[in-house]
Order: sequence, then structure tokens, then C-alpha cells
Amino acid sequence: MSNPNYAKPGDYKLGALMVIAAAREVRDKEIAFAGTGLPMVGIMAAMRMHAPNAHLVYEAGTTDSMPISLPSSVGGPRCGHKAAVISGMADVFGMLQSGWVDLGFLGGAEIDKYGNVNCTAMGDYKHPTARFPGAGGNPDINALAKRTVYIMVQQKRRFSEQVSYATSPGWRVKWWDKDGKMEWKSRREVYGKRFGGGPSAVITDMAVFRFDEETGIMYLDTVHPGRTIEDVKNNVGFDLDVSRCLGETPPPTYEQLDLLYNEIDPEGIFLP
Amino acid sequence: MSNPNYAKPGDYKLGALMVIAAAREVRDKEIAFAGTGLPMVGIMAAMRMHAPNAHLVYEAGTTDSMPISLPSSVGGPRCGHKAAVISGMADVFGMLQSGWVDLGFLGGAEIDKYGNVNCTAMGDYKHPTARFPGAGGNPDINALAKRTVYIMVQQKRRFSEQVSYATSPGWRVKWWDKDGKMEWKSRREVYGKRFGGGPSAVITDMAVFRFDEETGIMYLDTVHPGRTIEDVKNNVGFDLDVSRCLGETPPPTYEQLDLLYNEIDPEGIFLP
Amino acid sequence: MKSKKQISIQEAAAEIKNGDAVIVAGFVLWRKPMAIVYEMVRQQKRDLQLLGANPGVDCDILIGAGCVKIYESNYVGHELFGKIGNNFARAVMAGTIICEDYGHYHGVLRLEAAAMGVPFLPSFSCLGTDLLNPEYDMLGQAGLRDGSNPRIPREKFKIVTDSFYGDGNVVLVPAARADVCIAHVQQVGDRGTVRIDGQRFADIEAMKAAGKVIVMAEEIVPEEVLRQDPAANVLAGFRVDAIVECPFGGHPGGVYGCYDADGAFLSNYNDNGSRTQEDFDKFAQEWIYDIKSHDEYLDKVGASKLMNLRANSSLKWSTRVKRGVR
Amino acid sequence: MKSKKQISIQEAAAEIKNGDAVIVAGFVLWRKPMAIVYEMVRQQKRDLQLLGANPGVDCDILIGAGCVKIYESNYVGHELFGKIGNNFARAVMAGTIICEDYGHYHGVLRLEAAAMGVPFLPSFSCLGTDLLNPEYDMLGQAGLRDGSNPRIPREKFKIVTDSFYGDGNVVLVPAARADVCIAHVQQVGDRGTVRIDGQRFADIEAMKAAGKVIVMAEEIVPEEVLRQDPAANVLAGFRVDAIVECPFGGHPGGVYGCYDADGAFLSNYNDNGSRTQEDFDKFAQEWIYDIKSHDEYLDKVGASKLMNLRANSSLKWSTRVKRGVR
Repeated sequence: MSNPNYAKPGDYKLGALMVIAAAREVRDKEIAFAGTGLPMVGIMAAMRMHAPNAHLVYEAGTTDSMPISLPSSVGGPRCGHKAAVISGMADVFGMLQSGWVDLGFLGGAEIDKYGNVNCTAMGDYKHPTARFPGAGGNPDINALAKRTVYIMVQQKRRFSEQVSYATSPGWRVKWWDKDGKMEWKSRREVYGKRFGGGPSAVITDMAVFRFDEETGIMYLDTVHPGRTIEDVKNNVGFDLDVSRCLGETPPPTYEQLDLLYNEIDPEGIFLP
Repeated sequence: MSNPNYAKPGDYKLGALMVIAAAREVRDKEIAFAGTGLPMVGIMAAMRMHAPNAHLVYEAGTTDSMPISLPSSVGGPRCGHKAAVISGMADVFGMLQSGWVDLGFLGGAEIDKYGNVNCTAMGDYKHPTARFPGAGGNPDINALAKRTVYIMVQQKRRFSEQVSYATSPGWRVKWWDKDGKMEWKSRREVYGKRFGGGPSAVITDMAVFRFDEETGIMYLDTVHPGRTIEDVKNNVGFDLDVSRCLGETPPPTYEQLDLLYNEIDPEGIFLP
Repeated sequence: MKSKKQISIQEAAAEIKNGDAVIVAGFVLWRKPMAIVYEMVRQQKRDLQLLGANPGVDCDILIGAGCVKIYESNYVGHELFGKIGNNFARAVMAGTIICEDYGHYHGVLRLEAAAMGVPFLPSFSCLGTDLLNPEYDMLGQAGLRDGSNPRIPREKFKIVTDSFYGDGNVVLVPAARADVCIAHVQQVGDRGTVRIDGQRFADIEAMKAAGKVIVMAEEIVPEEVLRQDPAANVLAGFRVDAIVECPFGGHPGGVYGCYDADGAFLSNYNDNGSRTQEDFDKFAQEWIYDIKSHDEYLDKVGASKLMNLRANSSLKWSTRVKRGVR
Repeated sequence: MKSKKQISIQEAAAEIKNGDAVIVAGFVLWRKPMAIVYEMVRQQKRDLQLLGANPGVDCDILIGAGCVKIYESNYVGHELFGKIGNNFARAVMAGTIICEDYGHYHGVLRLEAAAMGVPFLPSFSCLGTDLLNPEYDMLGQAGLRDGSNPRIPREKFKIVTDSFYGDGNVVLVPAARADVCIAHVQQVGDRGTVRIDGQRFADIEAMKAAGKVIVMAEEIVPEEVLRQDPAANVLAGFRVDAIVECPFGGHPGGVYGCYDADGAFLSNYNDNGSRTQEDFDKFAQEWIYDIKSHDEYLDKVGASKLMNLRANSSLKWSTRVKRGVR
């Protein structure tokens, strides 16, 4: 990757940058569980870049497939192309629960500084001001994969001190005692022997974030070209640690743009 | 079945009589789970006699198959012929546990007056004088089917006041409290909502037995031609109720013998 | 020679009674028995309890039409074609349905427990999330967990400690015991044996979890043909109560090997057919109430549209449908 | 082009270490990886803990050869060809192995629990039987349930009361977490994807329950061919550690679609090859120790015998083998 042929500002869209940033999170030979949309494109890009031996699992029941036409849904027929196994959800979620999945690739509506993610509702859960689709496989994949990468939209109200509803567990999580009293505990404590990892990176339209290994608190890793650290801070609802910022998120290369637009998503489904 | 063409003594073997007696226990449209051997032949005979719409399930994973060659094992390829479904054990045992199976057809080494069956060991379990193969699917099928028919050898030591080891539950069963203290309880009490029935008939080389609906105690139903009630009593290790004996077990008809020897088991596998 | 088990779409919907616990099989927008769902709306089902692991457009329509009292699942949306199920979201915000949220795997396990005949199954998922917040047990809050309804367990979940291996916290989720499951598959035998091509989702478990099973299929085929490859079948005919033949019966969803989801239809439903109750009422009038039969529905969708959606038989998806902006 | 995952029978057996918890997949006498089992005897494995739902001739041979310390399962016999596993029965009576009896379904559930990654699964089976007699917990009696061995759960079973539906007594059985599973199937892809024809027994669960998976197959085939019908495959290659090609590798057992069980061989094993330890030692000398390779074994069985056992490709079983007295 020395002297890469980075695309110049204006030559690429934000979506492409996000997808390539996501693709960089995939390591070769990993088993990855992806949701519909940009996560799917990110993994497929990684498999054409540096991770040719990664294995894709989709929650509706396909394992290690080799799509030649970009799926528009994790349940669709394109997900099954040349799969090792087409089965059902019990099979793939069982594989997840028994520790086989290295990487989960997910979205979310709201996140807090510990990486708890909300896909359910804003405001009071019982009388919400906004209702989202619900958990889907988000808590399962995030709880049981070794690492999770989130792809989200950067807005102050979506990066909260505390999420309205913790659909998916972060590094510090809610726990209720037998009397129903809530306290915050470390993810490691709650999952015990089953602890395998947790949220690893958050990729937004402004920046890439990671989590401190000790405290589990989110920090700024890189800022996308054209954005400033100040822009990011202004769009985060908690006091963000920017001290470890490495600088700019590398843009996609022209080769990568060609891959995305001409090979992976030529129809312009997720990358218009 | 009026005026049936019964075979004369000497024209048939005991095995044939037992199989036909077993076949009479099958009702049309029932879903039946059968073990290897005579049980298998009994159900196949019933399906050619009065129960053409019975459905056969074999524990290795075949449902509603239509064997044209007698299987010599519940796990063999002949079990799968023209099945509705070939799957695995989790599927068929799940079907059993969820209440779909009407009739289980089983064998056993020892039985007591309540229909508890031993397939495990004689004498002290920890230092047995004889060891059998073990439970197999016997307790599962007997516990979870609505009726069970046993096909066994008649010997005094095999019809006991109390079995050495209760592998498969009868009408009164062992139960242990939290401190490990054993008491006898009714099957109905132990299975609660899940109670669906229990041992229904025992067919031996001497007689057919059934169980009292109230007490769950075995009684003599019919005696095979050529045997007396006294013969049977002498080969039962507990005080046998013979007051309800209906007389002789009907022998097979010539048509049934033709069916058994020329159609179902022409190779002489289970009916030499 | 009509199969004895074969019934019409109308008869199938009539098998579902007001107040029933119903599982609509399929996955979000794949293999959904939409023709029956539409007919359920026409027949104005009320007070349904929707169980199952994979709701989607089916569920959003049933809620919009006022058929649903209780929803217990994990997701209502249309994936690429609409992030949120609008009718669902509106009903939850207005409190007109009781919404019991579970995670996806827990939804699958609830079906599997019912399929296996056990009251619960264990899992490690969702620990440390609001899905296990005791205050958010909405059926409990509504006073419906008193044991009087055999379809509503006394607890939403239970956390126990593993004593076998010292594995720590384990979540037990209750079986989802339904009155009826309606499914849509590619082929069903004339005596009811079910064949599914492609992903099976949680459909096998769903069909086993219900007291009554109604299977709609793209085609009814001779049982003998299905029995030539029994390992490809998923449920024996004696477990299926009724079958319905209905080509393109999953529209606007798709069916593996048969046709793609109709993305344009779904996007339009999301953008113009469900944003408000008035939008939905208009959509329902046009696409459900004013339509007398599935044939009429297909004609309204249009033959050329169906041919564009139809799957390439070799690839299993449509190579003709326009999906993106290019 | 040899597959990178392909190893020899000798290497496969060498992957199993003394003291390992081992699952031999297959069902009693069907799809048993016998060539590897024989080699385990040659390599004189010791102190094995045999787990799994469907032991048979494999288990009886391993016990006869002194390889086994702990047996946890439900049946050792040869069905029609020998009601009782003689070596097994002798070892239990002599107390030379620890025998932990479970019911068949509980054996399956123990594998399924391990496959799903949970510590236990619930069931209603075996209530009111000595299988749940607390005094007959033989690993407990041997002091091995102290939690120090991660393959031995602290309890044989646990009975709880259902609090969701008031279903009463429920048995929890612990996961069977194995070090190694060896399986035998019809086809495996060159990168390890597993295809099973016919009954799957508890093999899918068994392969998922073990830390290491070794799949022997009648033939290794191009991965691309298996991937043309992924719904017929049962396990992805990345979950398989090593593969072995071995035609007739299940002999004297049978393989669906490939060959019947060799009833004469099994009956002879039962009647003359295992009634006493001396009988077994002679059998083992002749059929295991004195044989250097699987090719030599096949030649000893004889080509005409193999052709008689070979399945009719249309029916899936042999129409040539003599099975009964007529």
C-alpha cells in the first residue's frame, strides 16, 4: 500500500470513503457477519482488496457465499450464490453463539460513549418520540462476535452520553439485580466466560472512532478529509477524547473507486 | 374381518403370530415410531392390512417413508425410500417431544408390572450381572408417544415385580426429591401437562398383556394358541391378574402369512 | 385431480380467528405469504398476536389495517426499500399495539423451543441490553402475564446461572406457541409435504411452532416428485393442515429462484403508502379492498413487471429488474 | 492437485490425543469412520472419553482395544447383527470403564447444546427413570465432577420447574463439549465443505460440538461442484480442520447410497470376534494390527464382497447382498 493512488477531493463521494474505511477493518481469513447496505459493500470490497479469504455469513442462512451480484437484502437470493452452505437462521446464529464469528458489521440509530447502540426507540421507551425497526440481529451479532464495526450517521443527537434504549451492548452495560435494580457493569463481567470482544470501530460520515481498551470509552481515531476535529466534537453529544487522533482518514484510491462503482455496485444500489 | 381365514396350528411360526398381533395395535392414520426388528415388520404389516394411512418414523431421521425393501436397521438406506422428509435425529425426536407421535413400538429385556422397562443392566447397576446395550431411544419414545407397544420374550426373570434398572417409564415411576430420596409416583404426576399416555400392550411369545387404566398394573389379555393361562402365570415373576383374559390370541390368517413371508420379509431377515 | 388439502386464499385467511397467535413465516420481504396477508386485511382480522422471528412488510400492513393487538418480535422494516415500518412505528408511538421487543436470535429460539415442545431455550445473547430490562416487559405491564392465556408466558425471559460448566449468566426465552402459522414456499406436494429452496430462514421452526399450519406455494406438485429427494423437503404432509397454490403470492416480496422483491412497489409503499394512516388507508383501498382476487392483483401489478421480476432459472435471481440508480 | 486440508488415515488418528473427549459420528453401523477407528486402535489411544449420540461397532472396538476410559452415551450394539456390544458389556461389568448412561434424545441434545454454544438444553424425556437416578451418576461417584475437567460438567443433569408455562418438570442436560469429532460422509469438498446424503443422524450437531473436526469421505470432490447446491451441504469448510479420502472407509458399517453394512462381518464379529477378550484380541490381530493399510484391509475383505455390498445407485441400497435366510 505504499504510495497509494489516493483519489483527490471531489473525485469521490462520502459513501465510497466510508465503505473503504469499513473494508480496512476486515482482516484476511476472518468470518464476518454483515447486515444489509454499506456493511455488505464494505466486506465485499475487502474481499477484493486485502482479505480474499474472508468468509461472509448472512443472518437469513447463508455461509461463505460468493455473490457475483450485490444483494439488496441479507435474505435475498443473491446472498446464496456459490455458498458453502445454505441453511437457516438457527444454524448461522448458533455458529455466532458458539464463537465462530470474528467480525460483525452493523448500523445503528444512536450510540453512546461506551458503544451501546440504539436501534429501537428515542425518548421514553414506553412512549417514544421516534420508533425504529427494532433490534434485528444487532444485539446478537454485537454480543457474540469478537469485534463489531458500526457504520452510522454523525449527528449530535445520535452520539449521546447515554442512549435512550440500549439495544446492543457496549463496553459498559446495564444490568439488573433480582429485584430489578439497575446498575452499570463492564461487558466483561456480564458475559463472563463468554466475553469475546465488543465494539471495535465506528465509521461515520465525518470520522472514524475507536474504544479505549481499559475504559471502553470512545475516542476519535481519524477525521475524514474536509472535516475538522472541531466539526466532529460539535457533532458528538458527549465529551469526546480527541487526543489520540491520528489525522485524516485515508481517502479511497482510484482503483478502489473502480472496484466499488464498476465491480461491486455497478447498479448503484448502495452507492448512488 | 368376519370369518377370517385363520392359519391352522403348525402352519405358522410364533414370530408371525407376534408380528400380526403387533400389527393389530396400529390404527389407521397414526404416526408410529418403530425400532429395528419385529416392531418394524409389525407396522409395515399393519400398513398393508388395515392402516394404509399410518405414517412411519425412524429415529435416525426419516419421516413417512414407504420402504419397498425391509430395512435391517433404523439407520439404513431402505428407511428413507420415498420418505416425505429425510432429516436427522433432532428433527424426529423434536417431533416426538412436541406430541406428534401416536404409537411407539419397542423391545426390552425386562419389564415390571407397571410397565417400567429395563434395557440397561441386570442386578446392581453399579456392578451388573448382565449388561445390555443401553437406553437407545426407548425411554424417549415411550415417555413421549401417546401409546407404547412392547414386543418381548416371555420369561419369569424378565417379568419382574421390580426391574433392576428402569430405563423406560411405566405407569408408576421412580422420582427423587431434592435430597435424592426416592419415592414412587404416578406417571401422570411426574409428566404433568406433558402426560400423553404410556405403555399400552406387551406382546410376547406366549401372550398379550395390557394395563389397567386406573392402577397401571399389567393384566393378561389373550394367550397365544397352544399356551395356557397357567403357562403364562408360571413365566411371570409377579402376581398376574388373569381375570380379564379374553381367551386366545387370534392366529395370523393365510393372507397375512403370505403378506409377511412373500411381500414384507421375503429375504427372511426377521422372520426366518 | 384437486388435492384434498387444497383450499383457496379466502378459506386460508378464514382459518385465522380474531385473537389468534399467528406466525407469518418468511424473512422481512422474502417468501412472505402476502396473498393471505392481504386477505386477512379484507376479512378484517382483529386482536391478532403476531409472533415470529422475521416480520416485515406483512406485519406493517396488518398493523396499518388494525388487525394486530400484540406484536412480539424484533424488526419491522423493509431493508433497502424503507428503513422503518411506518405503520408499526406509528402504532407503537400511539400505544395502539402492545410491542414486546426481542432480539433476532431470541425470536428464532422462541420458535425453536415451541417446535421442540419445550417451554424455553437458553442463550447468551442480549445480556446487558434493554431487551432484558424488567421494566420493559410490556405484556407484563399490561397485566397479561397472569398465566390465563396459554399463548402468553408468565415471564418475558429469565436469567439463570449455569451450574454445569460455570458459564455464568444464561438467558432463558419462552417458547412462542402459536395458533396458526402461514408460510409461503416454492413447492408443496399435493398431500402437503413442504419443499423450500434457498435460505430456510426460521420457517421450519415456525411451521412446527403452530397448532395449525397453512402452506401457500408458488405451485402444488405431485407428492411423488418431492419424495424422490426427501432430504430437500422440510416438513411432512401430515403436519400441514391446508395448502394454497398461488403464483407470485409473495409479491411485493420475493421468492428465491422464482422472483425478486418488487423494490419499486415497496419503496412506494414506504414513501407514499404508509407515512400517515391516511396514506395507508388509500394504499389499502387501492391494493387490497378494491381488489377481488389474486388474479386481479396480478393484472394490476402488470404482466411486464412480473416478467422483469422473474428469476433467471440458473442464477435464482432476476437479471432484468432495475435495482439501483445506474 | 492435492487439497491442503487432506491428510492420511494415520495422520487423522494422530490428531486424537490420549485423554481426548472424542465424538465418533454416524449411527450405530452407518457412516462410521471405521478406517480411522481401526487406526486409533493401532496407535493405541488411551483414556478416551467417548461422547456422542450413536455409538455402535466403533465404540465396541475401541473399548475392546483398551482405548476408552469414559463412555457417555446411550447404546452399544449392532442391531440385527448382535444385540449387545460384547466388549462394552464386559467392560461395564468389570468396571474397567466409567459408563454414564443417557437416553438417546438426551445424547442428541447434549451435542446440540455444544453446537449452539450453550451449556445445557431442556427436555421432557426420561423423567421417572433410572437415567435420572442421582445415585447412578457414575462420573460423580468417581469424583470427576469437581469442575477441574472442562469436558466433564459438574452435574449429570438437573431437573427444574418451568416458570413460563407451568409445564412442570423439565430436565436440563449438559452440553457434550468434545475435543475432536471424526465423521464419515459421502462427499467432502477439497476445501472441507461437507455433503451428507440420506439421514444426517446427529452428525451436524456432532461436528459442531467439537473443537477439532476431521471428516473422512468416500470421495473428495471439487468444492465448486458442492457449491452448486449449497442447501445440500451441512458444514462450511472453514469449520473442518482436516479431510481424509477413503472409499469403503465405513466398512463393516454401511454408507447411504454407497454400500450396505456387511452383516456377515458384523455377525461374525459379534459371535466369534468379541464374546471374550481372547476372541477380540484374535479379531484385532487379524483385522487391525496385522493390517498395514486401508488398501490391504479392502483386499482382505475382498473385491467381490465389496461389489455385493455396493449400493444400487438408483435405490441407494444393495440389491445384491444376501441379508436373511431366504
